[in-house]
Amino acid sequence: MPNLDVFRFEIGAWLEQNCPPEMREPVRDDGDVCWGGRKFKFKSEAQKLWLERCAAKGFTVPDWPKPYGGAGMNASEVKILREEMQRINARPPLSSFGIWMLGPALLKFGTEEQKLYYLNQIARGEIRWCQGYSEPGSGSDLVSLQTYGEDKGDHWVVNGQKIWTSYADQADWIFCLVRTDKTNKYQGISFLLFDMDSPGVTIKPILLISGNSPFCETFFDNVTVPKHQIVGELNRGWDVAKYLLGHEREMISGAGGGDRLNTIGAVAKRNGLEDPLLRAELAMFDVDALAFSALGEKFLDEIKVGKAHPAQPNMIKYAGTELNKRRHELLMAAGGSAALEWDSEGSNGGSKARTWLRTKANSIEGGTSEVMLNVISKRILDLPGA
Amino acid sequence: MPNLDVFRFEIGAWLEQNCPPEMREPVRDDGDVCWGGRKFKFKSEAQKLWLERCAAKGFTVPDWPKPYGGAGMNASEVKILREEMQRINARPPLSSFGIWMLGPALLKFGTEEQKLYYLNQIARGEIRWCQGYSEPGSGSDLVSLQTYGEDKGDHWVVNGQKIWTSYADQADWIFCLVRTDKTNKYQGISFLLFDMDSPGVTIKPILLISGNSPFCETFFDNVTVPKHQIVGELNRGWDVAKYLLGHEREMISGAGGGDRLNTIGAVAKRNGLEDPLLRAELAMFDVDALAFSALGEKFLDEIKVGKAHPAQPNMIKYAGTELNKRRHELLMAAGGSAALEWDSEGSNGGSKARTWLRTKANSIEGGTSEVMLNVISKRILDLPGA
Amino acid sequence: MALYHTEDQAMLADTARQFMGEEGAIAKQLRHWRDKQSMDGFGRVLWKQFAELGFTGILVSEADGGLGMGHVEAGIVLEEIGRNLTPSPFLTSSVMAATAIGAGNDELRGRYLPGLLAGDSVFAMAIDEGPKHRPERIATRAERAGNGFRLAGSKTFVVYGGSADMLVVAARTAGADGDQDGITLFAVPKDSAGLSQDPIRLVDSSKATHVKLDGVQVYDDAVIGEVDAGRALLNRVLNAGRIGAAAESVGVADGAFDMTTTYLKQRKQFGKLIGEFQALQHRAAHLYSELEIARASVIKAQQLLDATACGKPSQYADLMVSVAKAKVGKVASLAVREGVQMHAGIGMTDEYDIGLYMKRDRALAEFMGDMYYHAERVAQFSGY
Amino acid sequence: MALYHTEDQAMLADTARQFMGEEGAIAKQLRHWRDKQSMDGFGRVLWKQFAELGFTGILVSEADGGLGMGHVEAGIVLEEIGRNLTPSPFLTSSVMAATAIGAGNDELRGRYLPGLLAGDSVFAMAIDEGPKHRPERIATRAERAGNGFRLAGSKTFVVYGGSADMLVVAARTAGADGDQDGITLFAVPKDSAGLSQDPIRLVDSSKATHVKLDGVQVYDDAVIGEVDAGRALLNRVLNAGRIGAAAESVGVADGAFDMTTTYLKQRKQFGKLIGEFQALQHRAAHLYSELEIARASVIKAQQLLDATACGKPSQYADLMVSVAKAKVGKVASLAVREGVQMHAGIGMTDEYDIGLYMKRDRALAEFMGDMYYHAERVAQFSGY
Repeated sequence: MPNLDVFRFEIGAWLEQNCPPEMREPVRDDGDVCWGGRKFKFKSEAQKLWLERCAAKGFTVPDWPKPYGGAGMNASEVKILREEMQRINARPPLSSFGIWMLGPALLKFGTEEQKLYYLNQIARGEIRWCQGYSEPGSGSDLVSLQTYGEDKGDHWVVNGQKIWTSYADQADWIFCLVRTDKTNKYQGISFLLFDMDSPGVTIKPILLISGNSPFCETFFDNVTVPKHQIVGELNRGWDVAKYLLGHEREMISGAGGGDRLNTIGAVAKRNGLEDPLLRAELAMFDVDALAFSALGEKFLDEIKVGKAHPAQPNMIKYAGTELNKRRHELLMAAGGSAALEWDSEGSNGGSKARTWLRTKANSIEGGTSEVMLNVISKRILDLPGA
Repeated sequence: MPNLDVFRFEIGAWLEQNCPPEMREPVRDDGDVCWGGRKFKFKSEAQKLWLERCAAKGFTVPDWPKPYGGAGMNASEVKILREEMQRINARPPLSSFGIWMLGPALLKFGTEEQKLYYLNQIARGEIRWCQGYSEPGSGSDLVSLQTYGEDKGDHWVVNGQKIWTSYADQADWIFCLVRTDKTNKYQGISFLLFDMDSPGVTIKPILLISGNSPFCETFFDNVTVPKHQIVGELNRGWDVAKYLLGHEREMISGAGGGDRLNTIGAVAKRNGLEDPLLRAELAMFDVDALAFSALGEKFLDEIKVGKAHPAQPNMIKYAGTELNKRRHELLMAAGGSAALEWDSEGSNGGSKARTWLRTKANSIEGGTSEVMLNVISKRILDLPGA
Repeated sequence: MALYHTEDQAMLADTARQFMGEEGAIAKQLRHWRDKQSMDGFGRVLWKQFAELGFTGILVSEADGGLGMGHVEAGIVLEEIGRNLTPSPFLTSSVMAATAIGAGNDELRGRYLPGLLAGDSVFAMAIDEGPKHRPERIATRAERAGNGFRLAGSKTFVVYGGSADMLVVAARTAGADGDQDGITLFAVPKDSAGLSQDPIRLVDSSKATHVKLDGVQVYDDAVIGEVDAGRALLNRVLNAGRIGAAAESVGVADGAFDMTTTYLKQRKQFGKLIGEFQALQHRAAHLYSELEIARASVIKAQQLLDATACGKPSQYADLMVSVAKAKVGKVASLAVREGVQMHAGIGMTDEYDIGLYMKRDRALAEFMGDMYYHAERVAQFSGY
Repeated sequence: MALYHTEDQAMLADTARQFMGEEGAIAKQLRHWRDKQSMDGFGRVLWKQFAELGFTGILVSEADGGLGMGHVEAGIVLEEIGRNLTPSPFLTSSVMAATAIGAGNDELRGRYLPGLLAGDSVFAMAIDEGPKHRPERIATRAERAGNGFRLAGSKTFVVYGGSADMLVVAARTAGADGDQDGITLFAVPKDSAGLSQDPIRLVDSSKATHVKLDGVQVYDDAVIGEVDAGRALLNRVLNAGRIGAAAESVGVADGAFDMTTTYLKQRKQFGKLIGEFQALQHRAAHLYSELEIARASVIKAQQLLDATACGKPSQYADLMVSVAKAKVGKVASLAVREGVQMHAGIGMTDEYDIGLYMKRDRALAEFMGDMYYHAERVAQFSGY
């Protein structure tokens, strides 16, 4: 494929010329990640420049069509872009729920106006999105949600409460499941978009066991949402949400992969690894992690050609998140008492312990492991009554 | 307690004088176990003598009352007898389902006539018993059983089929659950005793994956059972069966205990143990096994003073059988290709592999692990709907 | 000895359970001192109450004014501490340091035990020297100097070191790092010149320090037990700390398990109580079984230690201490992980207590050797 | 290379699945030969059919009359063999021995490959020397003698050794037991003087032997590859055997899993299909996930081996082969254990096939190194 070789050369050359040296350093903490949005403070001029340059080329969403802010690349081209970025250690120019979750749903369910309007802003990192799914009392059980949008002709008036809204305090807009028909449990929910600065929206961060607050409680008190801000059909928001959850599960599941050059045992070794039984556990883990990374690769290959079972992301999400939890249990054990430090000189703000605690949410957010196993039982194994 | 010291001295002296030297050798295979019964062939004169001497003293069932063939010992005395027998490595004079299972049920539910008649024969090893509970189609679900006893005035006529009847082909009598009321699922089952030589009883051994046939299918075709051969009340056989299952679970659960002087790692070491990761697994297993043996000890202590939860045997059965299966998985791994031998010189008739396969039944017979977990959920944890 | 509590022990358990459930409750102690960012990390008033109830004297001989009880009784208190996540220096002072000091001469015991018994003093243990527990190798050196010794080295994970009046330091007076012999225990007052401590708050909000010993001069009267022959005493102290930590972990696991089964009976999803879901029932039942086994291993080890307390060391007791610490380490970790997962979202919030159990479990798992360390010892004791 | 089968590979899979499902079915092969107490333990007619379908030539180069395919294709056949528990010398002869012989000179290839391709010959591998797989240490010696070598030593777990026309023997021509260098592979005809075999039936009803080499004289033409420098070739042969056994295990696990999920949909207890019980559903779903991961690791390793087949050895390929063998070992064992447990009573009977899967899994797990051996290699490759 000579064309792809030329393409690789061109991409490589562009990256060399345009990626600032500071953006080729490893990401050290969350401040190094560019999340975009109205409230985002760039950490450096280089971070801002890198986003702008990539957005101008469509490289923040390379597989999206050009009219929507993408570069219109096919799967092979995207892979080359990714490989070339890895080669020079370039940081991702933009991380965003808009790209990972809402974007794919809009591409599938949005109107042409919505696509042009929202996708371009997402691609340029101008809107940061949060997700309004869970409610108190309905964690895994999304269809029981209560937040209600009353029909007022050209708009809805939304009242209710969401929980586990990721970074709601930093988000500009929300994509939100709202009940629009109280008589139909499954087909009475719509998928609405609205501005978090709308009157009546209140946000309260939730303090987590990790000491951070990545999630919020979000309250809606007579929030007005114009009718054109619905995605998909009225009362069929569940279809959009399920499609989007699939993407979320793929994303979260990515966390479990093993890096073949950097097995957990090799990491632990750097701090000394004298317990033979801990070493044994690490080796057993590395087998699982390396095998899982082959699964991840296989899944990406299969999905490109439509060979993957549509429920496969649930399996990957389950296995990947459980693996990641185990990884951090073992890293804590390998770190010993030093990893217990929460607040001390030299513990980098207790980062090991906080990360460990953070991973416990992996198997809860985006569908619990139990729900994933239910889905596998039903949709893949076709077990009775599942 | 000076009395007990005297008691210990007397017991010790009797054992020294009466236990033949051949009966102080370790049990090497099932032929060395004395099961008693009409069909039993003693392997040696010493085996026969040892049974007769112990039976005469009531030592085959030391805690049973003297009129029923026991020695009327209290718990402390039984413990001393056991310890003294262990001290000289004496083999148990008699092993029998009559002692472990039916006996305790008869002591609780039997009439005085039944006790005098059956218990004495059990104590002397004259009747070998088998258990007729499971039926095809009702494995864990005992209440769905179909074998039916039709009331004919002074006797029942029993028709039906049992499965998993342990050693039915070697047994003299059966204790059997039989439906005597078709209108009441739970309270329509009676607990009957009858002779396996009765006309209409047919026995067909089941070949197992281990290559042995410890279980049979048993067919009843118009078998006559006199009315006085019922244990407990009519249609309340379930109470007797449940009581007896508790004893069976205790017995099976005993299999999982770890011997502190003989950890599995120490056993494996004798054949060389060069894989550090296998060694690690053995160490983790030995922790579990040694901790489990503490539980067994604690349970026996507690049961003596009525402190144990009545459903605790289910837990011990679950944990002990799962542990024993794991033990033999590890022994197979430690044994390597030599343990795979089924039929060869030097593999002792494939005993390692056959024993390994045999252990797989531990978590099925006497109530599956799944049923044990259900019982714990319901009776100990009081979980809803369990 | 039967493997359950005697009547006296059952009474002590009732007292401890009631006291800790009221005075030592999570909101009253752990959250209170944590949110205050307290320097001690525990309450001095509560510590006095421990003394008033006699808890501080459980492992102190009656001749020295204590109760002369054993590890079973200390474990009873620790289990309630674990259940309520009550921060206190009980384990380090009243269990480990008391075991060490109890082996000292009359003068040393007279110097330290009254303060301990009265709940006025706090003692800390300076044993570990790296991130993992490895007391077979001690590099901190104490060299003869003047009328005593000069100590040099560094110690890690010194729990409540910052609040302690005195630190029990394991140091090498002879031989090389890995030698069995040549160990001596020292009672080093907190304000000794050359002793410095870096304060740390741990994941469970307890406090610890890194200790530097930069030529700390102590006199002969600081020696606890015999010079060069302190390994046996150190092992007794370690056994006390290990089985104590295991007992506390049983309480932690039990507390987490109780919270979780309660939640299973309250929380509804998909129109059912989540405790009705058989997959969760079986996981809960399995966890229950494991907890019972862990609990049995702890009381077995406690009784063995008590049976040999002042006599010769018993390898069976050593073995069962490691079995118990390893088993509890494994099971308590399962209990808190299942606890958080079954609580799902709210389990991740600081507002709910289940996450606090997970944090405390992690610190206890590491304290005095984790399951890998102790399972390794089991293998070595068994000759493989 | 995408991690799924190409169209050609998918066609091969269809052929293999249909053929093995019909001709290689359990009742027709495994049970038949087992119940006959057959000396071979497999069917010679079936072996000819393997040849007719070209299976025997998958790893033989086109120049030598084979198909010149790779480990992915060999794995496709092996997976179907596993699913049907079909006894055959395919893994030892057509995968391992073929890899060895393929590296021999023209004369040697000409001597052995036609018989292999035609399904007339059977070859066996004599590598292990003790109950555990440990090919880093080879003690069997081959000393220069006359126009060749004299072999002395013993070999274990020589699968189908009794049926083999020739044994590929790994022996030491120089150095000490644990040396990397000094290994040579020899093609030793079955009827060589001094070669004796003790026959064994294994738990899975397959046949193997213990081999004694008591001064067996071979000539220079028995050497496969280079003298003293056979380690690299041996590693290629081992990789072929390991990934082959892993592929077969995936088939075994898959077969057991299919039987089990089918049973879950048929068997009733307590008035419900047992597949309705959530606890069993979750265990089945977990097992499914693990199986998918194991399968992915196998195809990844196969592709890496094929990419480096005739070129330089790749440590990444070696690593992934061990990852796959270890992962499959773990998962297939879980699959057969869950299979037997979920079948409950009937799972214990010889009449039902699920127990046969458990037996075959056990033998495959041991063959060419178990999960402990391979996880250890993963650790060593990773530098810890």
